Amino acid sequence: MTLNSLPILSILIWTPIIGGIWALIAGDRQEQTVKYFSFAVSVITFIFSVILYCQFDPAYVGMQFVEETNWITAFDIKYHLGVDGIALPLIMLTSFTTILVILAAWEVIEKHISYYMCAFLILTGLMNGVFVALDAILFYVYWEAMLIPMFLIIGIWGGPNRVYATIKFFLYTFLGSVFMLVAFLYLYSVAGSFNIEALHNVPLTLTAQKFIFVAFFLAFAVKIPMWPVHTWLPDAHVEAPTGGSVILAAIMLKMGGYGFLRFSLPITPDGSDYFSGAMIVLSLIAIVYIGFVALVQEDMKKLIAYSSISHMGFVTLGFFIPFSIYAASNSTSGAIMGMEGAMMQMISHGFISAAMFLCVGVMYDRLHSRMIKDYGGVVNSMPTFAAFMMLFAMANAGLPGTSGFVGEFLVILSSYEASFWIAFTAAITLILGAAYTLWMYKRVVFGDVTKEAVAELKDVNGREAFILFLLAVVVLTFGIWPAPIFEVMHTSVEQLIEHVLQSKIL
Amino acid sequence: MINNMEQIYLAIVLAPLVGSVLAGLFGKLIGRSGAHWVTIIGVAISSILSMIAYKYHMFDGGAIYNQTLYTWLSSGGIDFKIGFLIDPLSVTMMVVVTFVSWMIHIYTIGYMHDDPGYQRFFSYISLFTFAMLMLVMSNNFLQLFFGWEAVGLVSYLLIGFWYKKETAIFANMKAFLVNRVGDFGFLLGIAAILMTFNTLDYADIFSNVAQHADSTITIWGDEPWSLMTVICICLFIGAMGKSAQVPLHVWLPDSMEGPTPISALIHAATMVTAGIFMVSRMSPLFELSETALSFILVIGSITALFMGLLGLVQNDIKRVVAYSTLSQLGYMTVALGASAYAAAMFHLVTHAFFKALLFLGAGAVIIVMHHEQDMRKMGGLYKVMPITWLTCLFGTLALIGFPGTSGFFSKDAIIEAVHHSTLAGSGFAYFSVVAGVFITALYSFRLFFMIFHGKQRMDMETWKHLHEAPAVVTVPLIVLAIPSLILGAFLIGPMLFGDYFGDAIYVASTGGHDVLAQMGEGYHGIGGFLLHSIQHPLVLILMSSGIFVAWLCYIKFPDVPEKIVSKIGPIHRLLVNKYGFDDFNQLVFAKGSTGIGQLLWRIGDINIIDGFFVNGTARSVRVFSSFVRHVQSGYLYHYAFSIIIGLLVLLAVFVHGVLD
Amino acid sequence: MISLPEVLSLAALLFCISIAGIFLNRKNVIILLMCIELMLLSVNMNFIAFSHFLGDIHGQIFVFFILTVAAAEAAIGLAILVVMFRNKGSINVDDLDSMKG
Amino acid sequence: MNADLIIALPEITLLTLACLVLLVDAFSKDPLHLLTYWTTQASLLVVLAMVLCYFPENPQIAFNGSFVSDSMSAILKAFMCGISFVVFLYSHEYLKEHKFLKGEYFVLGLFAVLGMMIMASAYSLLSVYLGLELLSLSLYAMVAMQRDSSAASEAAMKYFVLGAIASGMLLYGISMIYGLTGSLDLLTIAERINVDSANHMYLVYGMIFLIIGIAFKLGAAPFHMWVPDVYQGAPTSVTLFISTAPKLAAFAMAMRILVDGLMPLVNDWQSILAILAVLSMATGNIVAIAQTNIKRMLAYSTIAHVGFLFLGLIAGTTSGFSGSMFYIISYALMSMGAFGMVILLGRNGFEADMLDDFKGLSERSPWFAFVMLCIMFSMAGVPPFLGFWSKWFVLKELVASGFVELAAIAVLFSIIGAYYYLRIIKLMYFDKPNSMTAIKSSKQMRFVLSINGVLILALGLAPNALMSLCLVALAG
Amino acid sequence: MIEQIVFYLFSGILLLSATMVVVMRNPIHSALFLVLSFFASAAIWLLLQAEFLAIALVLVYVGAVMVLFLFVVMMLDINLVVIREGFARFLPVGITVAVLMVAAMGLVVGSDYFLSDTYMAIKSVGADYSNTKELGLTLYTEYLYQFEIAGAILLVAIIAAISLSMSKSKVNKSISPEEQVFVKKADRLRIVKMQSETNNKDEESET
Repeated sequence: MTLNSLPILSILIWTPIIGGIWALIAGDRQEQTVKYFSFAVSVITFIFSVILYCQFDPAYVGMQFVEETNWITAFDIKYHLGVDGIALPLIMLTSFTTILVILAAWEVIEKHISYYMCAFLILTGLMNGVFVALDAILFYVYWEAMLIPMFLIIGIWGGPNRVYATIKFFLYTFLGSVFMLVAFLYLYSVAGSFNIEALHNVPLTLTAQKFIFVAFFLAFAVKIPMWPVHTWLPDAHVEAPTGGSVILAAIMLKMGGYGFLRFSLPITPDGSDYFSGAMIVLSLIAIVYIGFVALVQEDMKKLIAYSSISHMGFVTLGFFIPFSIYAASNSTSGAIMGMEGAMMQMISHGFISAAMFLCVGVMYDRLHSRMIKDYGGVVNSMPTFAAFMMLFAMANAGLPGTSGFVGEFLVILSSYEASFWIAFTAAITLILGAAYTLWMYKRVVFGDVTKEAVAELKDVNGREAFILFLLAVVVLTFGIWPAPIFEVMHTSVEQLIEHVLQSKIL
Repeated sequence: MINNMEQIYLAIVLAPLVGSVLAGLFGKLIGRSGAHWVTIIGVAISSILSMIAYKYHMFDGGAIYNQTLYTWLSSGGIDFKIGFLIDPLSVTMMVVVTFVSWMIHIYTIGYMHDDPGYQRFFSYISLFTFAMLMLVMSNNFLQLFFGWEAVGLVSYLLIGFWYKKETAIFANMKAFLVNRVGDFGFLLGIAAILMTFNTLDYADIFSNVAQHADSTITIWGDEPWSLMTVICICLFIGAMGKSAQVPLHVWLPDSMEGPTPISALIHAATMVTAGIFMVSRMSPLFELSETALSFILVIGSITALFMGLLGLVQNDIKRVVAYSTLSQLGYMTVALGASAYAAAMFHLVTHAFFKALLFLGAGAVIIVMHHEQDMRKMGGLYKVMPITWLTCLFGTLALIGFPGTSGFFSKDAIIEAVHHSTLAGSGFAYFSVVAGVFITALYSFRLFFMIFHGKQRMDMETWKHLHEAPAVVTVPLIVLAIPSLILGAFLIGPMLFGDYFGDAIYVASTGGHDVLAQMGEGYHGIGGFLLHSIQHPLVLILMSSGIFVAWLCYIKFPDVPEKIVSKIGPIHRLLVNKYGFDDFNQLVFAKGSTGIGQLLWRIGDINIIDGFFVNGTARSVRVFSSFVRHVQSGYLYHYAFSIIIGLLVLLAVFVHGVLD
Repeated sequence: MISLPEVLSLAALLFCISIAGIFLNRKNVIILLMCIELMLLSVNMNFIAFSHFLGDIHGQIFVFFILTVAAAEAAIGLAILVVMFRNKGSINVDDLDSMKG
Repeated sequence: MNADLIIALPEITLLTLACLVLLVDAFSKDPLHLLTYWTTQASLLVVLAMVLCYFPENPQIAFNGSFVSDSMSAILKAFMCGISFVVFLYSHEYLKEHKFLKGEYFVLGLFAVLGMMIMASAYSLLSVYLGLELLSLSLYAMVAMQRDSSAASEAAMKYFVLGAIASGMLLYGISMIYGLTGSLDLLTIAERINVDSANHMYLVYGMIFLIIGIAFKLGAAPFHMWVPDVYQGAPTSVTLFISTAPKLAAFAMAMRILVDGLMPLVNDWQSILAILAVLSMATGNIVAIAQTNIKRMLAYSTIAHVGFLFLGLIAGTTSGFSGSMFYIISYALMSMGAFGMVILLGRNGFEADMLDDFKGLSERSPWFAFVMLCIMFSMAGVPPFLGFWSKWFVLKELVASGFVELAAIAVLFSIIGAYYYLRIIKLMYFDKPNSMTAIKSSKQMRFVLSINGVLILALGLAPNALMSLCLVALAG
Repeated sequence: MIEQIVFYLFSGILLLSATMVVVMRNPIHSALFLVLSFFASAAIWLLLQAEFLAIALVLVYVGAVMVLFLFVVMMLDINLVVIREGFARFLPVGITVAVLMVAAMGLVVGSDYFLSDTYMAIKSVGADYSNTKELGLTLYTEYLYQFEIAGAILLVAIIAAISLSMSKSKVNKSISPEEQVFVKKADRLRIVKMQSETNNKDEESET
């Protein structure tokens, strides 16, 4: 059996899920075994995603590694998987992040470690499923099922206000996605199929497109999240255990973005065009408004959560700016740049926010506080950690040479083609992003030690340093040489733009 | 040769980076001396190779090198590349940067001798050298921006080097943020360029620039704006941040919280001149917009005059030098505005040396004074520190533009160039730069006299222990003093009036832009230049009177300043308050944005979105629920009643058609 | 001659009385049971009327079954009543309120 | 005539066996009534086997058109038997624990099953009525069977009175339909209804009464008032019974009357059901939030589910009806599990029917907490559990019939609904237990309940078979 | 004509007695009025040629069911409580709804549609026609199935009634010696710890 004939996408989905179930069965009694086993599973998954990357043909138009099996014959719902240049980086991100999360939990989680591992592994499988599903219903199943482990993760291992946070998280995201389901069902009644690629090509009236767009919008805007449906995120992030925050920020938010690319834009191009102005405005509000809000946060995790929302503003901006660019310049070049920039922003934010949350996690594990005022002068007792955090803070502020810069840069550049003022407003993040990140850094890390607890902090141990080091390498590599990510995206994004800019009004 | 050169350029860039990484990551391993050795060797390699490159380009007639190293990424049909453009402009900068940096590395050994962050410091300054080289050697805007931000980062790190000091970590954040404001404009300028030219490569942009000379863009309403003006002003806003022009200058005085070598290297000699360099580099663009040039002229002259004034009231030795730097940067900017790019570059080069010298001199004083920076507690130091005294004197003379020194040539050239300029605002600019000469002389010698002459105002205990600074400190002083004195005489001819920069700097031949060419008509060698200044003695008179007034006030009648202060109370307060820029920023921007943040968060997020909509919905559902549940009263007749009501409603609607 | 609407109206009136009896009565449950009997009586009236005017015997058959079931229902209803009385010591309708909300 | 008997063989067998059980019980002195119990269970299995053996390829009509055996009825009957089997298994456990184990319970249960089967096969309004009464009378008695419980007798009385009103309404409707069509036979009625004729209004008038009868039985708002009180007051095993198999019968009744009999009036009953559906979903989901008693909460959840069930009927297409059938079967499975959990947690006469009794269940018994988790997520309609597919199915058909707005309203309410299901999960997983008492119950109960939970997950992962079955049931 | 007079007479009695059933305070009076309404109905049924059912109504209902009612009413020692407050408040609404319902139903069933030819198919029967016979014939042939179900219903009613109301006297006074042997102190004596009342009050005031 050669590698080519392996159902590699299924492996990516089911390896972690089955691994997770095994971890659950093994139970808390075999704690060490479970840890090593889970780590092994996550590494194997990552290896498979690397194989996927290697075998991926960037020039090929359309879906690759397609698997198609009947699932629910009664309604022609298929277990239909495939991957293109848009999904591939996200899959890589998912499986990479899982390794970090499992490592991060190593000594920190004391309660029911096997459940914890199980929840995360299953979550990984489901998230991979979201990115590779080519059947709308299959997608929806993965999309919703994912909420369950996350709900439990926040609820069981979260902070003091976890119940409020997790229920809010669940209901909020549930609220969005049910309307997406209705939209799918409507599309089925028009197209007679749940095949996503078929849905891309089904002609729809403008009115229908508008409604479908709104339904999709609810789902994806909540997930990504856009202003003003973002308030679940700070709560969820703050209360979640470190691993939960990492997965939430690094991957779950990306699903909203992925949804826009996979559903909103290609299925309702005219609807998207119609609403693109509003989307741009919302994105800009997210960038500026949330930037200001992040500035005054007193809780580190909340600050990072808000900064995530602000960064996601760039993603949605990049996704919906193409219409204006095309209208202004009549060329797709800027449009492609904007969209690819937004994609890059998603990937990079995955790494950076993961890193930031891990940094907070490192401190939290020691002092059990996330409040900025409880720290100050951490650099004195944790110099190595401070250095890592400096790098990630700078990446968060979008410093060139880190991956955080690439996406913002491209989106701002391309949005200029649409309008000076869009670029102007978006670029404010340069100042705000730096302001809230560095101000936090200043208050937490710099300064003299005034608190006894801070003085007694121990610097990062080998495991933590390894996690942060991995992330640092990735953040720098993609800052200095982001081309590999872009190479796999080009074909898919170009095709998408081409598709999106054509009207498909019935 | 070209291939070899490519390796040389790479080595120039990477040597400091390697040094920095080694010192930074393996600092503990290689120890303190290991750290300074690897970095000094790295930057020495870089410096020597730069000189080789300089020789190759300037003397051996080497062709301009413009090559791509690798493609950073390509998107939407546009390739973003990393590559080098080596021409007279960049190679000059490379030499200046690496040389000054090298000197400062050496000086640091002495200055930072007892600091626990020794390795870290070396790592940072090497990293700075790398970033600055990336900036100047770039052949495109992407890399320029990378270098631009990277030097900003290192500056941030170094200002906050003593991270326990609250003022230092405030200053570094302030520096970064103010710079970011500039970068904000810079990025918009880059975006405009990309939109206009579809590329970020200098060469491609410059070759197409003529096509867009008359393009317009509408930004506000229907008013068409000249595209080039928009681009140039945006780019210049970037330069204002980095080169500390009013009103984005506020970070530079505060940056003196960093160790003195840093003040010398970054905040005087190299980084702050990046803006000057960038505008010179972009001369083909700026030449197309007189509006932008006038803007630059005005901003520069404001900086030159008013920041100099602030130097008069400062008592912190480094702050005086910092304001002097601001003022000198203003001079350079004025030159840029007058299209005398070469003059700006020339002043940049000479300033790099004499200002580094002054800072290091000040640093030497600070070391021996045990990190005392208040001039009011010094005086009479010339007795114990002759070398420092002498080199500082040279530096001061160069700074005030004493005839014959480097500073004389470069500053006089700027004054002359502005005099020739016909752009809007040039009259004001001329007044500013000429008045600036008096002020420069006054504050420079105030500094000099207060430190080295007059009464010894420190306590005797300190006095007893005073001694000359160690060799690692004095050697760089001496090495820097030489070019401070003589470099100008050598460079003025080729740089201003010769073909030194070749095609690297473009000045429009029409519209009276080419002020240097006009000056060149009357230029007859150094002697002629000197003679010219004596024939038109206004500048010299102002300078001498500046020195004289300083002598009167600080040597002869030391109680005069206080009397003056009491006479001009409000003006003095204004100067002490630095025209209120800091207070204004603190009040409006810092307080304002946290205020907005609090407002948006507490009112917008917590109260309206979360409180009213999200939790409000949840709450109203719950309240509604606990209300509705009382309908289920438990009484049979109510239940029966509800059945009947249901029946009645259905009958009414569907049989009797009440609703139709 | 009696006309069909007359009988149907009579049945409807009877139906309304019985229903009104159920939700107006707050005295004791046993009257509720009687109202139910009345309700069934009105339905029977309907059936018999239709059966008569349609000339169709099936309506009467239905009534036959309703009578049967009503008897059974009455038996069970009274049995429950007895159980309830034993538990609560009352058959007051207002006392049937331990579960609500 | 013989052919007729064979067609109705399962019912006849059940009647015979029920009488046999009655006799067995009358002569058995066993305080645990084991013989009664086992003969009951055996009877159900025998009938189940018969239903499956005589699975009708085509609809077969018997007894002068008053009885039909088609695939829908056969499938429903099979589920009724199967579900009742489990219900009795739990009941036996429960009655033993709560010390009112009686043989009559099982006899009445069997008669109730017979009533349900009659309803499923009823092809004339008279059969519908008689089946309904047989079922209802048995249930009234079963609710009151815990004779020393004040709540149970109160519940029984409320159930009885309101049930009688509802059957009065139903009868009144039947009499009107009979008067207007001259027939009690559903097929004949369908033939004789002419929408355009003058009697349309009168038909709708009669139909409204019929629908109230159906809505009452299913527990749709505003005819739902009995549901919470009865669910709470009745012994849990009876609640379990009421909330499962009889719902299938009520669904069958709705299908028979509305689809087989009144299909020509589809446009009218669609709108009526739409109102009831929205009201039910609103009432059920909203009021459930305020509950502290899990039985009562599940009662409101039932009301909400009925709203959803109606959506499939509103679609007005064969596949829409299949959707409703799928919905009601899944609902029965979930409800069975949920009440099974309540029974499992109760012990020694103590009813674990408060929400707080679920606190920290994951610490006490991780496995059953997981089972409950599956059930709750399933009820909330979260994939990959069965409950998602049932919602999905009806919504799909609803949207396909063009009722997109209704679908949107429905999903909106399902979000509100998700809240109180999540609350149970919250109690089980995020809260500390009140006591660490181990859960004690028989092996078979644990086994069956586990199977129940796993089934909800398994059918969620592979719902195809059940879906096809429901599609076939109504297509044939 | 005479038929109509008879019909209206008995209708009047029926409605009146039905109303009395509802409004009487004493359930025994109610029950007796119910009997009266059954009689009146039976009379009307006779007019509608449903002779057997009319007889059955009197026999089964008046003879059996109503007796059962009376029996239960008298067996349960019900004290006749006064109508509680709230009834008066509720009454106007209740009556309005009742009137509305009468209108809603009356408008439909009183319509002329029910005078159409379809409803003129009254069988003219000879003197030898026996309603009972025809009913019986139909019942035992066509309605065999339903008849059997009705049997089952009655069986259920019997079982239910017996099992609900038959009380096996639980109060068994005999003792179980083995239980007595194994009795422990804890089974008999329960020590309850109670806080003194003053403390409680203090706590309350604190909180």
